[in-house]
Amino acid sequence: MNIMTEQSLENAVGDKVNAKSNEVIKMRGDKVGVFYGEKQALFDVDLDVRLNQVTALIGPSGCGKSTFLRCLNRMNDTIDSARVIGKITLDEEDIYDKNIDVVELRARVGMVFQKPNPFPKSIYENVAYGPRIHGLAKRKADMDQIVESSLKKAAIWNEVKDRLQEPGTGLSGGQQQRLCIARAIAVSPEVILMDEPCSALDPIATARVEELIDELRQNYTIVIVTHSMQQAARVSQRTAMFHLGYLVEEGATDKMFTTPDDKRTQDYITGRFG
Amino acid sequence: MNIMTEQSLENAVGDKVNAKSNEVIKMRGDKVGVFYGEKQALFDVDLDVRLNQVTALIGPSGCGKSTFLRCLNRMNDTIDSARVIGKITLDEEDIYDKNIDVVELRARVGMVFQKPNPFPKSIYENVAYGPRIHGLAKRKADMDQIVESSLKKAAIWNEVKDRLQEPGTGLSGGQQQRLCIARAIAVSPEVILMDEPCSALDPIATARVEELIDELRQNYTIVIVTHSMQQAARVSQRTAMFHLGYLVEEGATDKMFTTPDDKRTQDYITGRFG
Amino acid sequence: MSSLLVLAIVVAIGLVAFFIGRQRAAAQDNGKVKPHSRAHYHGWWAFLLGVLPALLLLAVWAVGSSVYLDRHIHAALPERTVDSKVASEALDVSLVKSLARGLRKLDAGTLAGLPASFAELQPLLAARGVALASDTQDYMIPIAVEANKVQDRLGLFGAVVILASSIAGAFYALRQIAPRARARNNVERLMLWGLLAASTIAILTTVGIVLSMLFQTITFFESVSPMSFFFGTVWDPRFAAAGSGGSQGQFGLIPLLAGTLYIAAVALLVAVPVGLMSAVYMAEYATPRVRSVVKPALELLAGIPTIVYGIFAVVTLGPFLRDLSAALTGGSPFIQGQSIFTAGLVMGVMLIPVVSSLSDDIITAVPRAMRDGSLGLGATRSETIKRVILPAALPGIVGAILLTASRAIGETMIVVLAAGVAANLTINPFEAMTTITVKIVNQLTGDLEFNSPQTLVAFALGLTLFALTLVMNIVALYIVRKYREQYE
Amino acid sequence: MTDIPMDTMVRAAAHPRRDIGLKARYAAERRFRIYGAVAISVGLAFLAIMLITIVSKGYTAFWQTTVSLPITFDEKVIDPSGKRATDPSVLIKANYPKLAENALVAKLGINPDDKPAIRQLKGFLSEGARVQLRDIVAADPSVIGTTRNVNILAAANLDSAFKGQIDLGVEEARRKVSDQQITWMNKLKAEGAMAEHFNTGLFTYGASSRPETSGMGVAIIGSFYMMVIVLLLALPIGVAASIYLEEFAKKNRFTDLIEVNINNLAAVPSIVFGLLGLAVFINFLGMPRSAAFVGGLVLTLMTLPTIIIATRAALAAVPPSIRSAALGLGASKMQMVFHHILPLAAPGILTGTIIGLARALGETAPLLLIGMVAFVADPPTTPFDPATALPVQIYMWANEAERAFVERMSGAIIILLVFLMAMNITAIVLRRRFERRW
Amino acid sequence: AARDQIQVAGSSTVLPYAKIVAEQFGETFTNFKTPVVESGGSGAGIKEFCKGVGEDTIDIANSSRPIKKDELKSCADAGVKEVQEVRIGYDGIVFATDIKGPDWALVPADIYKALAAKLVVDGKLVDNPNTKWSQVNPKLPEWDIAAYIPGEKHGTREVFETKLLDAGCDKAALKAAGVADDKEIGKTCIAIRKDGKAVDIDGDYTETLARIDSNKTGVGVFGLAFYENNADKLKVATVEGIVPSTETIASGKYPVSRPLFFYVKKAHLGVVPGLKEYVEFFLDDQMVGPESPLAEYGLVAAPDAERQAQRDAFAAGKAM
Ligand SMILES: Nc1ncnc2c1ncn2[C@@H]1O[C@H](COP(=O)(O)OP(=O)(O)OP(=O)(O)O)[C@@H](O)[C@H]1O
Ligand SMILES: Nc1ncnc2c1ncn2[C@@H]1O[C@H](COP(=O)(O)OP(=O)(O)OP(=O)(O)O)[C@@H](O)[C@H]1O
Ligand SMILES: [Mg+2]
Ligand SMILES: [Mg+2]
Repeated sequence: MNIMTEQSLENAVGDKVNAKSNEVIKMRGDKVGVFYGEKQALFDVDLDVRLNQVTALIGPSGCGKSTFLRCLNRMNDTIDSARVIGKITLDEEDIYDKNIDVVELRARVGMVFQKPNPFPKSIYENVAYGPRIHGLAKRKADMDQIVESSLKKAAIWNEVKDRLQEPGTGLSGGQQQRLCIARAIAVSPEVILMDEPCSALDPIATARVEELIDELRQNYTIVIVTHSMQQAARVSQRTAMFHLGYLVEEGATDKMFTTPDDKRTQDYITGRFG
Repeated sequence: MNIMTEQSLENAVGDKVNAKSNEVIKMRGDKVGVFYGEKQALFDVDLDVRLNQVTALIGPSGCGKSTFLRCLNRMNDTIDSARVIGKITLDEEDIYDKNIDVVELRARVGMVFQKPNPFPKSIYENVAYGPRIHGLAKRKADMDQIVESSLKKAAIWNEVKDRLQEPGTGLSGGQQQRLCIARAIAVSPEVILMDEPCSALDPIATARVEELIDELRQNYTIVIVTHSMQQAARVSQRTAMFHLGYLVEEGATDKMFTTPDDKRTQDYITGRFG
Repeated sequence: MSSLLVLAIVVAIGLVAFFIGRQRAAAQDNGKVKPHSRAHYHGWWAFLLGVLPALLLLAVWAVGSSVYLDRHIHAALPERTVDSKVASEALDVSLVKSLARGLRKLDAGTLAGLPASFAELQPLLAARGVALASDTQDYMIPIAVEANKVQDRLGLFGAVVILASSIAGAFYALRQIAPRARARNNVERLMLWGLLAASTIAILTTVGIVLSMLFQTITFFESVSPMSFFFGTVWDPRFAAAGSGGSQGQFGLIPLLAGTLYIAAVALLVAVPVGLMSAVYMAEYATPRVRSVVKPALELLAGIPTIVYGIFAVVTLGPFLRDLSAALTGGSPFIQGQSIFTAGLVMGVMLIPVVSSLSDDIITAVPRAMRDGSLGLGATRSETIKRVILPAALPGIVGAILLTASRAIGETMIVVLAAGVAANLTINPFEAMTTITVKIVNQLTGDLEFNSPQTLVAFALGLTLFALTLVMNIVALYIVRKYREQYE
Repeated sequence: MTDIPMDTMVRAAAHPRRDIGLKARYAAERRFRIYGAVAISVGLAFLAIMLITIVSKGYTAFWQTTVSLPITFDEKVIDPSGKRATDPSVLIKANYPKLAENALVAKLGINPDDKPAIRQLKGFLSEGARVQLRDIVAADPSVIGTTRNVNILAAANLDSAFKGQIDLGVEEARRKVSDQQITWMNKLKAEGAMAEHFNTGLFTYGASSRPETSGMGVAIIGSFYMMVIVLLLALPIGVAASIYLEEFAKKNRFTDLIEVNINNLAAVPSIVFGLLGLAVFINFLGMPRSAAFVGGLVLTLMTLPTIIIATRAALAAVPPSIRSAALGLGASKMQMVFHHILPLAAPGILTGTIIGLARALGETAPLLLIGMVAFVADPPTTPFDPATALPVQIYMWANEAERAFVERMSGAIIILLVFLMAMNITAIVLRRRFERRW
Repeated sequence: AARDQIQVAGSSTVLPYAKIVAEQFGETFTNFKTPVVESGGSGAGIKEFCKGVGEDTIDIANSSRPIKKDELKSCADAGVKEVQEVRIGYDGIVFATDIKGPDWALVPADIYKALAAKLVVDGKLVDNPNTKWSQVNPKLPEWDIAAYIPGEKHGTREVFETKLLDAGCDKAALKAAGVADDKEIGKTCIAIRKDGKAVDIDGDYTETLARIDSNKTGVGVFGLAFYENNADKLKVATVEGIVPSTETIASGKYPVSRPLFFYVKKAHLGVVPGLKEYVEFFLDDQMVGPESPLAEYGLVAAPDAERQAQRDAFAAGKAM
């Protein structure tokens, strides 16, 4: 697997969106591997996440996309059997360093999960929780403001504005997922990790979220796992293709979707699309 | 809403796939409405599900697709606050009739859920569970046979054949969902209800499941909720569009996607697609 | 200065530090640097640094100064000779200490003109309600006075040191306050230590229990051989001076052990099925209203004092069963008035809510998706419960059952009344048997001589039971680990 | 849809129905349900039997017979030598029962010289009259010389007779009340001077060797102190320990050790906790005997395992997705636990606490060794004063020879159950607020 | 805080008497608090008593048996050197049956034959074959043998064994049947059958009463006081023709009785407020005399001379 050369080559070529020379690497994975107990689920992944860009992770089910994503904000720490090797940096700092505060890291690198998981609290409280623990709002009015704008950005405000005090678990699947996105946005992280955030959403909501992702990209860095090639093509600037725990190929999205280097990528993206 | 005339008109025109005259109605919803407590989530839905066809339910999130689907095998019975009005028939029998046996009904009308929910048992036991309770396999060999074929049909056999005794909950999201599909197939129901079965699947697995759906259609009747217009177009013969709890429009899939009658359908399917 | 006063001052310092800390941290948040921790964490950190080390010091000081005082008194006491009036040096010291404590009750005036002989001093102290042994000697008076002075000095010095450390701690914490300072982590680390400490209380309790029984057990085994205790099949301890010739008793554990396990098994046979089925019914079938009435109603069963169950067994159930069995065979009853069966039954009833309430909570907590998954496949409710929900809830249920078994083994009153105190060895559930706990209580609370093997055997029994249940729990832990099913 | 042309609507071909053994399965379903219903009924039936037994025996304890007498505070009886101004002890030592006796003699119209009749009168009124009348005089010495109507407690035997609990068929010599006393009783009853009143004394008096003046005052206070101590200590410590074990502890030997330890402590006979309390709290730490504080500590240790086991089960039942959700937002583990997991686990914690407290409230054995199974007459003012507990009072009354104590014992059990019910209701209310299915 | 309340612990047989005295003491001496009287058994009481001297130890131990030598030694080792013994009276031990049953007249031999584990029948030592009282003694009713006797934790059991079983035991027959040494004979004499016909009661007499209530043909062993309080439910048996009563016991005619004691820590006298007064109050004839409340409750008062001797001994401060 000659990803490194691939990458440097592709870097030299430049990126379709941020063609400027000062392309900043926000997060970098260096020979990242993950074990679940004895079993290795991820092997030697070298992957850069660039500032103010959307990086899409694609690949067949079970290939390790979610696993890699969870490494980026150390959510894997919470799985007893999981063990991460290699190095991952955020703004050049090793996030697995002893001095790194994992809580602060997670506040900076937010996450939206594959299965919607709202707290069994009111919709308002779901969104307000993050800002509250991070002390982002001094007054009630500030908090109301944060909640409203987050819900609006997540394209769910209109549906829930009259029932902010009802439990978040009473929403439909899609509504729940959008609520979770709103919740993640509310703490304004630097990087947002999204694990198939739209898998439970209808097209209109999906479109809104994609717009939102595009909008957020101006200020934030986004890593998204998706099964939809089209979505990857639409929202991301860079795409990484995983297979069986290996990073097969990584590069500018348009290049990946037009002239992939790897046979497997080729096969995968020319499969029947969703 | 002029669904009635719409429908008869369209019926007269005939269907693209089963243009034969003996088109049989497997299930029929007649003025179906659903209340969650005080709140009505579904209004006056009249919808036919035809034998050996795939009916797709589309519509924005929260519009009542899942709710309607759950009416078809009375899963709504399990929600305390839910109350169903109107009439739904399966082979001309009212499934909300007193004499109807809900267990048998659910054995005949199987279900795959939006969130994968494997039992905390081994993969083998997950699939064998249905056949076992229904006494479908006399011997161990029969059961092995059923398990294997179901897993194969659900396009997951290769991934799990060596770890049948490991817990189903240890699989990845997509694997879990396919396991759930296998589990539902294992009891060979007459109608299979699928609530966004592919929302957690990667394209290749999705393609396989879609093939499977197409294959199953020969013998079974399928109702599928999906957010992907393309998926609806690919797999279904008939499509029903929901909006805010109302059935907006129903008809042959190709007609729906080319010349919808309703402005809302038009708007929805010309949105940015997933 | 009294420890209580020092304590109060330390807490006050901590509170002040809390408010200052919070204030400072909030003031430093100028929006330029993202603060690591919220202001109140800084406050709490200051509080904790101000209070905790000082408290620790307080405890150490208290212990240390009392040790020092002991030594001081030791040194001051006259050389011991053969005809010393007090039996032992330790007793000597403790007499001085009680005297010193007594002297504190006197007012300054009396203290100034303290009489030199104990005979004169005693009425003064007695008037203040100070109990002193008649062995207290005259030479102890000056030592006690001196000891009090030393104690005062130590107390004052300690208070100064402690308060200084409190202030220093608070200052140190306040100095640390900076936007990037990790106050939250510090506070949480301390909280974690607190949580850890809480969980070690269980171990301390165990150590305490073992220690409080160990020495007496050893004494017991000095007079009775372990072999005859552990493998003896006859329990007949007798009492120390009874009978002609002071016959030694027999301390066979086996009949008691058998009775314990037998009765517990019967109780579990009643409590587990009934409790579990009740839990299932409440969680899965009953309407919320019914559940909200039935559950607490059943919990009442757990709260009825066991003596009431015992009396019920003796007065109502036992005779009823006996007469019933007599009626069945048409003559002699095959169920005795006191029997394992009666005791197990009554105990089982008492334990129903332990199983049902805990299991109900656990069953209710199994996610809805599990139920839906099974029902959607055409399973009946009972199939869903039996094959999906109960297995998913198994670890918790096993925990509940274990708790039930534990209580069954530890129960005394019901057994005494319902199954009797006769240490038989039988397999007939309709005969009387008794348990280890019953014998522990009886040997401890009887009229028996307290340092005879007859009483000491209670400690050996207690320790044996302790070891026994320990093994049982280790096995159970292993089983639960093995069959644990994790959902989601 | 009615206008679908009939010819296009062919009847659905009946799908070949498989035999999925529905009949048997439904039978099983019914059986299962019935088992459940039977199980609950069995539990409730036993509860009903126990409650009926207790209440039917005990409800009479809430009434107490008194005799209303015009007491003349005769100076000649109280202070025959007229020294009360100089010697206050006169008023304390005076022969107050004589006052009551005189009043009764007058009321019944007995000849004061009829010695046998006077002797029979001795057992008619409670000895407690001494204290009752003394208190009246002590509070206001000016009553001396006046006459006042006072409700004097009837002696326990008369109380039983009045309530109809004494079998008058038994020959007189074997009864505790004589025929003469019965006659007097009926006479007073007819005059309305002897009647049953609500027995407030049952709640306020301390222990006594006389049934009619014994009450649960001391026990209620003692139990209250102990429950407060248990709740204040066992609940936080238990929850803290559970949180540590369930959420923070690495799964290693040490945590296994703690876990096994806790489960094991649940099986330790309660009296062993008494031994521990005696050895550690009283002998080693020098705390006072018979004190509610020590009792509370002992019961805390006894209750802890129950609370920990229940709490851990409740914590483990909270779905992992909630944990990831909180952590993913940048909540620390501590915040995750205290903000999300703990509230969700609250119903289970409450249940464990209730079961644990209920047991603590009903335990006698561990209190035996720390001196709380005792005769304590004076109500404790602090948790460090000698006190007893409700089950202790029940236990002690159960062992009394006098019949009237049996009635009081049942009354005491009723009070204990009321306590329990109050606790339960609190728990239900709390549980309702927290309970959710997700 | 200094203790201002007398603490008493020990025998549950003495407890009711101590309670009565404590209560009246509290009522009479309003300047002293009512003493706290713990139950828990003579052994436990003496154990606490012997822990040492000082305000964190108890002042008085009640006991239904004399203190043992070993116990006194432990006391002395812990610094409790001066212990004053006070004998308060006697406790009668009676047999009683349900009130509706026939009259009973027992002799020790009947009891031995009915309850012993082994009997000599036709010169051989065999398991007790008797199942009915009438087999033991034709004058006794034809009831199944069911005796509720005090459990081994009770001091009463010792009295029961020495004064009834041992007394009723035919030692000569045992010797003839081949039981060799005296020790063995003594052991055999007091061995009680374990086939369920003799039921040990470790609880109090209330429990025995409950058993008789539920088994009307049972025979129970009670304290005299308890019997007298329940005379409407129980019928008492004569032993060797003597009806148990305070008089017959005090005079020594009724054979089965035992003395009751309490022990006072001399070091606490004059120090714990009211302790001396309490003991004096207890020993007063108003409390333990033949007409006293204790006697009314069932205590068998000691003869006048003995009571006076106790008072004198206490006043003289005579320690053991
Ligand atoms: N907690 C776990 N314990 C053990 N194995 C795990 C665990 N989580 C995931 N795995 C395994 O690791 C591999 C990668 O899983 P991962 O969830 O990263 O896949 P994915 O690419 O996200 O798939 P999907 O698209 O289906 O979500 C899979 O084989 C899965 O079975
Ligand atoms: N258990 C419930 N209790 C109350 N309201 C509910 C419940 N389930 C669904 N609803 C409400 O009913 C409406 C329809 O929900 P439904 O789940 O059918 O939507 P959906 O079309 O499946 O949406 P999605 O595509 O997001 O899954 C929504 O407004 C939802 O909030
Ligand atoms: Mg994934
Ligand atoms: Mg849905």
